[in-house]
Amino acid sequence: MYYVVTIATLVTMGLALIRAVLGPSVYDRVLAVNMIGTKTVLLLSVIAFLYGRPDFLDLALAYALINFIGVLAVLEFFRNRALRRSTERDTET
Amino acid sequence: MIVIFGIFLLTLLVITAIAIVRTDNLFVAVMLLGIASLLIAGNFFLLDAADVALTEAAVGAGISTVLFLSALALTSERERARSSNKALSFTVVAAAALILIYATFDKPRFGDPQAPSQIHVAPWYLEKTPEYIDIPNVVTAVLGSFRGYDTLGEVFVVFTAGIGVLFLLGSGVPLGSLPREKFNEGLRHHLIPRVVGRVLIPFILLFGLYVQFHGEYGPGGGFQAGAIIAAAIILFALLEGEKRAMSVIPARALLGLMAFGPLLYVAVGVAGIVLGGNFLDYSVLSSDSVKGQQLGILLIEAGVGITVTGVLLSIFHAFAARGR
Amino acid sequence: MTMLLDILSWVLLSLGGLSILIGGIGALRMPELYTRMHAASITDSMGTILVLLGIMLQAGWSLATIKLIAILLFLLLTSPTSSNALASAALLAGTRPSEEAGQDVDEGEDEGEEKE
Amino acid sequence: MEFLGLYNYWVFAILLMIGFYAVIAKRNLVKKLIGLSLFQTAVFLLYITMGKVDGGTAPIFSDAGTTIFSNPLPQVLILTAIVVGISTTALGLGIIVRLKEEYGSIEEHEIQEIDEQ
Repeated sequence: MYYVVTIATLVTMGLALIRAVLGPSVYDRVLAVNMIGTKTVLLLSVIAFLYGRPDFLDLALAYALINFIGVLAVLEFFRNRALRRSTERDTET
Repeated sequence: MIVIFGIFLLTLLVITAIAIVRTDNLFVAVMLLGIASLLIAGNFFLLDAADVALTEAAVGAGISTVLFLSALALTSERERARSSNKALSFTVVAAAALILIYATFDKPRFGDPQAPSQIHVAPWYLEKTPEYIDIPNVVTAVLGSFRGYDTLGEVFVVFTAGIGVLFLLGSGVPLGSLPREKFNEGLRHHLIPRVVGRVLIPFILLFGLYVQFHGEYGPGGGFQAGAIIAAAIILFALLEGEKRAMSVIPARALLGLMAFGPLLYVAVGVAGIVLGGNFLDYSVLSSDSVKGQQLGILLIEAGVGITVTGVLLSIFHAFAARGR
Repeated sequence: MTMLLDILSWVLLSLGGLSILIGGIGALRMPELYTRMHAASITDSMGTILVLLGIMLQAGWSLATIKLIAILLFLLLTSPTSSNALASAALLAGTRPSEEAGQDVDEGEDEGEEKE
Repeated sequence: MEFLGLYNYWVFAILLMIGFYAVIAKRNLVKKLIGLSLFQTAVFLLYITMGKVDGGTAPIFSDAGTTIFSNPLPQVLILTAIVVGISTTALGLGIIVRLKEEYGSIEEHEIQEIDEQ
């Protein structure tokens, strides 16, 4: 039964990857990264049990904790870009 | 079955790599690189490399995306020119790929226990670790003790890279003359990420310490822990703004951390000489040689963790301070 | 008793796998960004809960279960937060949710620049 | 399943060459660095693949009593290489940021044109 979950997770990773490659907007790609991130957490926890080494759940825990730093960095990036554009416009007018 | 999972993940990885090369939007390329990191980490785990997967997780999930994005914010998001000499490059690359693939036919089959890489030094490590060091994680034992000299070199490379980034970006005039106040705020006005992030930071730090000190028993060690702790503080800097983060851990303290890690490592090595052994021979650190080995590994792992934290944070601050 | 737990955990695991799959299909097939985000994030959290609960029932009372609970808690905290951060980033750059989601909306990569 | 026994090595070769293509054919310096990261990833994959042993498990002793372990040595080498890799990538990014400040461009040929003037 672990196999079923693993296969579902892998297929979904594939689908999300197609979304990441197709785009069309950059946010779709960030969404796909995010999805693949949570899928990786699930994949790692399921495989830890599949291998019979549950002590390796640390890995999934690491991803669960620090995965969203990337998305926050994206938010910060766009916020800075918007600020920079608006200040550039202010200086022009 | 697991072999097929691995093959599927690797195929996804190749697709991602092709997409990375084809896109002319650098932001998209960075996002796809994040996906590639996730996929390769899953693959490392399937290939029995729990420690390596944890390192890839600690580095790839946050820090590398953050660094690339801050570099993009300072340069440009788009790739302007098309490729040069596309046909020629493609021919060269395709020819080299064919040669490499042809060469793989001489390689022993994947997972072959009789492969040359399996039968020479590895069994010795696996056999002697319980006797000499008596810790469950052989990877940590090899990293810290058997190949401690090698790791010392790696620590110095990390240290040097950190110093180099500080030389390049640590001083001089920042790029734009933008209102600094606004850019120093971070995500303070985004309530939800801020609240959740604040809840998470202590847990990430705790997890980092767990990885640091549990490295002898499970996957973990100084390299992973350093990256995780750095990620926690980068998260703080993203949420509360650069200024607050700098006041929590000032740049001077980071420099101290950067220098203290390698010093601690070398000091442990020299202590070995002083007590009558060889450089980086920990067995003389205690009256019981196994205890001495364990103490030595604990100390040098701490040195590694301190260095990696200091270097990664200094690099992050150097980039972040430049753009604002 | 063990068999009951087994059956329950298998049911949870397969439901979880199903929600994960639905989320993936939704993220691929939905017409525009915000609907895709909706499909992805809701089924994501549902799938996570179901799968991790299923594994927990298999693991029984051990250190692994505690770690699984931690993973579940952190995921439930972070994954909606990152969806929220992503949505606000998109909104900040000027991508508006489209009124007619049924139409084939082509969000150009530079759309933010025009609308700002 | 025998013919798939070399699949990891083929992926290594393809990935390595994709990264190499980005390094030699692209003119954008950030893109070159991204290509270099892919190149690194390919090398990591090669090492870890060589360390895998059939039916083995990660080289961490446990109470379960397994006796077959994968090779710890490649894992040690790659573990350190990942952290070294991100540090050196950061150094490269630092150089690119400085180039942008000096030349106003991160395209290789534009920088060369400015140099020739």
